[in-house]
Amino acid sequence: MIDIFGIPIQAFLGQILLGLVNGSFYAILSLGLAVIFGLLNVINFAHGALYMLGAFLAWMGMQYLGLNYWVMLVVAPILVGIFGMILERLLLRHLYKLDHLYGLLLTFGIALMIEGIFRSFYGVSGQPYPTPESLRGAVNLGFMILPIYRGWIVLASVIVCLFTWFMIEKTRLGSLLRAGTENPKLVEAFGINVPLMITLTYGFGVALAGFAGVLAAPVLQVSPLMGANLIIVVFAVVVIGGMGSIMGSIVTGLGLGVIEGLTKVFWPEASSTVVFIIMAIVLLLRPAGLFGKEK
Amino acid sequence: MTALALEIKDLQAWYGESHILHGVNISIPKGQVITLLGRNGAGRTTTLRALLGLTGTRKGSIKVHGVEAINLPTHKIAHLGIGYCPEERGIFASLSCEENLLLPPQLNGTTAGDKGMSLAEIYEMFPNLLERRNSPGTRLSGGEQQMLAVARILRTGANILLLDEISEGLAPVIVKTLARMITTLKAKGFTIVMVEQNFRFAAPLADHFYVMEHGEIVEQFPASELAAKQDTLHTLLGV
Amino acid sequence: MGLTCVFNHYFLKLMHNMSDLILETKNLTKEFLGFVAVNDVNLQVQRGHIHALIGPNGAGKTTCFNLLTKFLPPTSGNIFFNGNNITAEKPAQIARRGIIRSFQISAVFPDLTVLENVRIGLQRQQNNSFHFWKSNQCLHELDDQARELLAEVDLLEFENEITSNLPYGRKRALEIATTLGMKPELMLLDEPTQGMGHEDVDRVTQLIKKVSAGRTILMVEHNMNVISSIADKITVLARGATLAEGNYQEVSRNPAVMEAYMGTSQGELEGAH
Amino acid sequence: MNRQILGYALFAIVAASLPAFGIYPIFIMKILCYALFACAFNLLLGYVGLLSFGHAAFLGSAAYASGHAIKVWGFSPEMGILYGILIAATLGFVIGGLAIRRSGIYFTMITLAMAQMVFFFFLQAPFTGGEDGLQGVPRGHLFGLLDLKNDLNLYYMVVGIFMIGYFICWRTVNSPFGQVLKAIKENEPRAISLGYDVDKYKLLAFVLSAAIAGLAGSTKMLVFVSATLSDAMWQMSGIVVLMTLIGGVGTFIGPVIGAFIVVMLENKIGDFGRMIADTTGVQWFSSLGESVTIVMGLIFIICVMAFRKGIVGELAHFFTARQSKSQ
Amino acid sequence: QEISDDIIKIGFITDMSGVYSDLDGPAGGEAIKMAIEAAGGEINGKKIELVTADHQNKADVASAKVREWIDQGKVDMIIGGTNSATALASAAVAAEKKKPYISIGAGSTALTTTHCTPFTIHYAYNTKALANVTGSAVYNQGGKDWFFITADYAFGHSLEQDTINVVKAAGGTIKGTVRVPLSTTDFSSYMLQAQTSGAQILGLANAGGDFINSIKAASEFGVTPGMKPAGLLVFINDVHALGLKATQGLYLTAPWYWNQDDESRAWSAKFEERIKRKPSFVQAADYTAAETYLKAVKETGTDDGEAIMKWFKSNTINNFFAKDAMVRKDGLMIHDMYLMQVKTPEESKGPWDYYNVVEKIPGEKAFGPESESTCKL
Ligand SMILES: Nc1ncnc2c1ncn2[C@@H]1O[C@H](COP(=O)(O)OP(=O)(O)OP(=O)(O)O)[C@@H](O)[C@H]1O
Ligand SMILES: Nc1ncnc2c1ncn2[C@@H]1O[C@H](COP(=O)(O)OP(=O)(O)OP(=O)(O)O)[C@@H](O)[C@H]1O
Ligand SMILES: [Mg+2]
Ligand SMILES: [Mg+2]
Repeated sequence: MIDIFGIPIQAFLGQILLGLVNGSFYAILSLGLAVIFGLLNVINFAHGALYMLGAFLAWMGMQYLGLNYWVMLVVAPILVGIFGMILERLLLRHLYKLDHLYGLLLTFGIALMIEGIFRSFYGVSGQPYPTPESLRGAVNLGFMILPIYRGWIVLASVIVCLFTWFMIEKTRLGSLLRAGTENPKLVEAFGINVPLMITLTYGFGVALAGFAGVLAAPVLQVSPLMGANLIIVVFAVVVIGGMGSIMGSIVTGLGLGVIEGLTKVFWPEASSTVVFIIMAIVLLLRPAGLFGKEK
Repeated sequence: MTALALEIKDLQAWYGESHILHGVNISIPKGQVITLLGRNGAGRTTTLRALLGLTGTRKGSIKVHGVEAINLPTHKIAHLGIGYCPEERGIFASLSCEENLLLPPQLNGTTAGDKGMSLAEIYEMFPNLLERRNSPGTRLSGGEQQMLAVARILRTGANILLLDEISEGLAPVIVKTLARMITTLKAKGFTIVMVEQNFRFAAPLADHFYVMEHGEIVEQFPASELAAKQDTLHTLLGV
Repeated sequence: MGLTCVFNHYFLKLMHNMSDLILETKNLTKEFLGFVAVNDVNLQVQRGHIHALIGPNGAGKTTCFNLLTKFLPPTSGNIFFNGNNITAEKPAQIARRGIIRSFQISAVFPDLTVLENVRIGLQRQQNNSFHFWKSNQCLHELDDQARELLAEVDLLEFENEITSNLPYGRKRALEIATTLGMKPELMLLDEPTQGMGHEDVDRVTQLIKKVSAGRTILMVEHNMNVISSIADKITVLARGATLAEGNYQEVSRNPAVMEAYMGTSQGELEGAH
Repeated sequence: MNRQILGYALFAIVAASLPAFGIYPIFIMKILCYALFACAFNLLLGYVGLLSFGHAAFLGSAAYASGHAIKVWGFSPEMGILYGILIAATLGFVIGGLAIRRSGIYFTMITLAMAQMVFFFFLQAPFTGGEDGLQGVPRGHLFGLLDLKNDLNLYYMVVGIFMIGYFICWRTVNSPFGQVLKAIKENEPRAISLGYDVDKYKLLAFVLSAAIAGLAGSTKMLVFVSATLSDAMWQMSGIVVLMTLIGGVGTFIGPVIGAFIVVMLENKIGDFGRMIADTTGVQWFSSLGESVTIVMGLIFIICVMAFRKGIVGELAHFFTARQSKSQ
Repeated sequence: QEISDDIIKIGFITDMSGVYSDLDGPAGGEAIKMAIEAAGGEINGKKIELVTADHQNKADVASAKVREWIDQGKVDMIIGGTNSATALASAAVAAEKKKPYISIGAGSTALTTTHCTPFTIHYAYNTKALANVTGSAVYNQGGKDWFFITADYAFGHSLEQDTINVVKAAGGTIKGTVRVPLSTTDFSSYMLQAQTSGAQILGLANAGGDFINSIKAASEFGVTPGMKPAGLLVFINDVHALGLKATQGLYLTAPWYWNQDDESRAWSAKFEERIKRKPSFVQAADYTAAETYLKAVKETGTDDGEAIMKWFKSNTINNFFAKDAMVRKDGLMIHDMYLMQVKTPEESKGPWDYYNVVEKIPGEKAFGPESESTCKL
């Protein structure tokens, strides 16, 4: 058996892979945050709650309507997106002229409410969500037994991230979005309905969160607090990656997942803090984040 | 009397608290080319921006092809057939040259007649852009960026063009290209509002001149009176 | 050029360097991600002058100011104030040396009263600005001094008004009063008359003239009337670089300046573009 | 000034007599601790314009520090509190020093993340008791004289501490230093250009705020004889924002009123829900007590959307508006 | 001595909405209500009342609530539900105020050792009993090398330590432990560590939702066929949630099982009528504890804390939950424990028919002799 720093290589590789799974969630969530921050300049504190909402919708679909995982994997993000758009239209929209901090506070309030409502109906203990039939079981990778579903998480999130990246970097829609981030006023002067674009972007960003929620449902319990615990780490990821940078979010999300996974092996006590420590260091050295542009 | 493409009455505008435009009146018949002259800071750029609702508060009346636009959101105003080429060019750094070019949507507002130029026509007019089509927008030279900024709005089918200092910082040869382009556009029936420091560039092109000072129109005359107004112009603009 | 001439030239230059130059930049350059906003500028401001910085939009005037006050770090080059190299100092340090700036967009403290605005500036002399345990009653010692300054800019009657209620022109005047309170050796004014009505422009112009006594002023201004009436020396920037320098007569006849700044007015220039 | 003193005296008299009316002293002490915490927070948000989302770190660290000092090292209560303040201020110096390098949203996120780090530290450090918390800290005798086991004695001490803390906040704002803070808040670049090294001022304000938050934390620890993770959790940072927002950012009594409302809500909303459930017959309301967060979230949203000035701010605005109309 | 304030008021504080809410929670409250109803709602004309609260698994919430109840709410006795951290905090307050505190759902031995008080009764079980019974059963089945996944707070530490003592005393080895925060949902990384440790037994020193999640993760990552899980504290609700397929063969320790005798079945039927599911042993203990307390009040004629405590410590307790049980001086109630094994799906006759009783362990043996207690009372 080969050891790395006294840890068998199997365990090492295994933890890297698990880190990648967690990193997948970080990546999708921070991607959504980045998209939203880019165009709206709002730190979407409700992101975690909407992630939770996605998971719950999947669970409710199964519980009450008998809809299976694959249906909900499509439907739940759409519903979350629509919900987000309603939020944007009714509430967030009125705050753009004010200090960005109000956006943060508003979404914080929204997060509290959504979480509170689900708590009052379902308690904080999680609801189990079965792994879809077709993704049950595990493959033996030699160094570890990887449940197929975990592999699917990494695959699905990489696909979604790359798809989003492609949409934003390579399509006309994306060019509108990027241009809107740079100079929304001018884009509007070209005749583009920027307010609508903002609504849709917010919808899309939170739909990503919803998607992550559905992905997470079978591995984590579907619980009202699942988002609250995750969101702060994701914030840190966004800050490290560079606020608003798409590729930054994806790469940092996955990377930090892995680093966190490794910390669990080498220095378990620090595993929950390592992301914040990295954040502090990055901020000292590169205030705009690893991939962020200095403004 | 020909139909007015643009009719601005008593337009006032503010940036935050500073009151920049103090009641601007301009009427432009369809197909005319006019030039706004004035010193730095006279408020010409602000006039264009106010037309599109890009300033802070604004008051007064703006009719685009007879449609009142003072209360419309910016993107709707654009759909009335206005294309805007900003002073700072507004090339998007995160977009390639061609993406920049393709960015503004085709306007099919009520009165925007033309279909707009095709990409091929545009590349024909500005061969430089064809060459640089894949480089990031802000890597283009200043002149190329300027061309791009103008070319960008030609595709949209807008028939009222607001061109802010398009000749600024450009080599004579490009300025000539631009002059030719404006002549062509004029022939095609475009209505054009130019803001120019470069009087020599603007003089032969414009049908009508307006001179601004401190946010007001202080003088206006048709091209035919240009010679006669030399002295006035000199006192108003010259150092 | 005769030998004496050459000698005189150098002698004069030496003299300048020794005493008369309050501010000097050497090869000052600022790049933003490859874009050169200020390019190798050698600015020399003489003590006691009203020195105007003009140039087309985007010429780099505001950036220049930001460099001088260290709101932006220069990419290269040096800045000397009274012969001392201040290139490495922090904004607040620069201010304490006596270089006080105003901003292109009005810079007052909107929710404080007019009197308090001026006092903020004066307070620094008291050396108690970290004393969180002291009553702010002690600030009233500064009231008289503050009122004097307000009187100087005709704002005395507004002393207890909340600043945000003042008309725009008055705010600019207040800004100047606050700046004066710092007893600056060198005042940097960025477009002090921007956004003002005619009367305000005149008043502020006169005010600048008035306060220039005994100190040096470096100002950015678009309004040529203002410049022609008060500026002793003008530096023209274009595309980040110095284009011309001299008094109003010299500069206004300079064809390059006409070209860059006004565009051509037909009669005078040929051949360009 | 005289009116201030009068108001102060009035407050002292009312506060002193409350227990006589049968009001539960611990309840009021809790409000006072939170109120002090909110005042400390407001010192930053209201007077320097810095939104810290990590103030729980200071509350918690002081609570743990003084709890540990009193329980394990046998400190007297007053020394324990001082020690707590010292720790909170030191932590404030470190976190503040990092955070003030950036402004706006970034500042907020950094404070949040740093506080989260502190939280995890407390979760894992051996002396905090992890999830169990530090329980059963002896209250001891104040200056060796006053037995704080007696709720009433403790109550008067807490009222005293609150008044001192409140006074420090008030004094800070109304000091030469406070004047500079106001200037920085309103126009930071201008303050720099006038020669103020704003980072130093911000840092001092941050440390002061952390110290007073620490005072609140240590006091709260004495009241509940325990220090637990919930003191350091980010939700606590959210609550203090809420209290300040409800009461009125940048007003003096705002945070106090906000604290009162939030604590009332936390404690009484269950009864209120049960009342509604009884009258309307909708059973769901009876679980309202368990879902204080819904109500808090709702209040948050309402405050941000409609009452950005908070109760005190809106009232003040209303009265000045009426005054200027009548004039 | 009289009934204070002319009302007998019981306070019940537990996790009403968190990871432990299924095995105690609101249904535990209902069980106490059943006991009050069974007593006729009054004793000698004095009304019996119940107040309940959710401590959200937070020690500070629990202690503040208990303090307020006693100071303000005229509560005479506290029944503490799940979570040891909250129990330790509440017990301290109750003792300060001289009110009986009956701990039901909490397992930490600290309640009757290092943190014992004259007013604490540790009623249903403790980690030491669990460790003694399950630990030695698993060890005797050949489980010599252990790896622990431990809930990171009082209860988990205590359970882990007690089991380690048992295993080590028997000659086994500990290959490692990881401490996991309460309510963790993702156990994958810990499973990997368990796997690489090379131990035979996966000791799960956690409970409720945490236990469920770790069992799931273990089977997902292929840990379990290779390693054998030992659930150190397993409730019937957990087995219900996981299903027999995932849990069959698991050894566990419980003080009570609804299907163990007629008396228990009868009460459980009543409970099921109300709650629509079978009771966990905690809920049965809630009921019988309240029942016993009310009996104590009736017999002593007072709700005074010291008198009640004296009654408890000088009488044997007999009910369907515990036979011939005694409360020791340190507050620990000694009663019989059962080693159970989870049935296979084929063995089970239907929902909730989950356990085979393997062995009945006498209280003294399960909880250890009083001489081992470190309580200084
Ligand atoms: N965003 C802004 N905020 C505040 N004031 C502004 C802003 N933009 C321009 N101004 C001020 O408004 C006035 C008019 O500016 P404008 O840009 O319209 O001038 P202009 O006539 O276009 O001159 P030029 O383009 O040569 O600078 C100037 O005094 C300018 O400083
Ligand atoms: N932070 C920055 N990043 C990138 N480019 C900048 C930045 N600040 C200024 N510039 C650019 O530098 C050039 C000079 O700007 P500056 O504000 O100094 O011009 P100015 O001479 O003051 O013009 P105006 O008369 O319009 O105020 C402009 O092209 C501007 O876009
Ligand atoms: Mg400028
Ligand atoms: Mg009683």
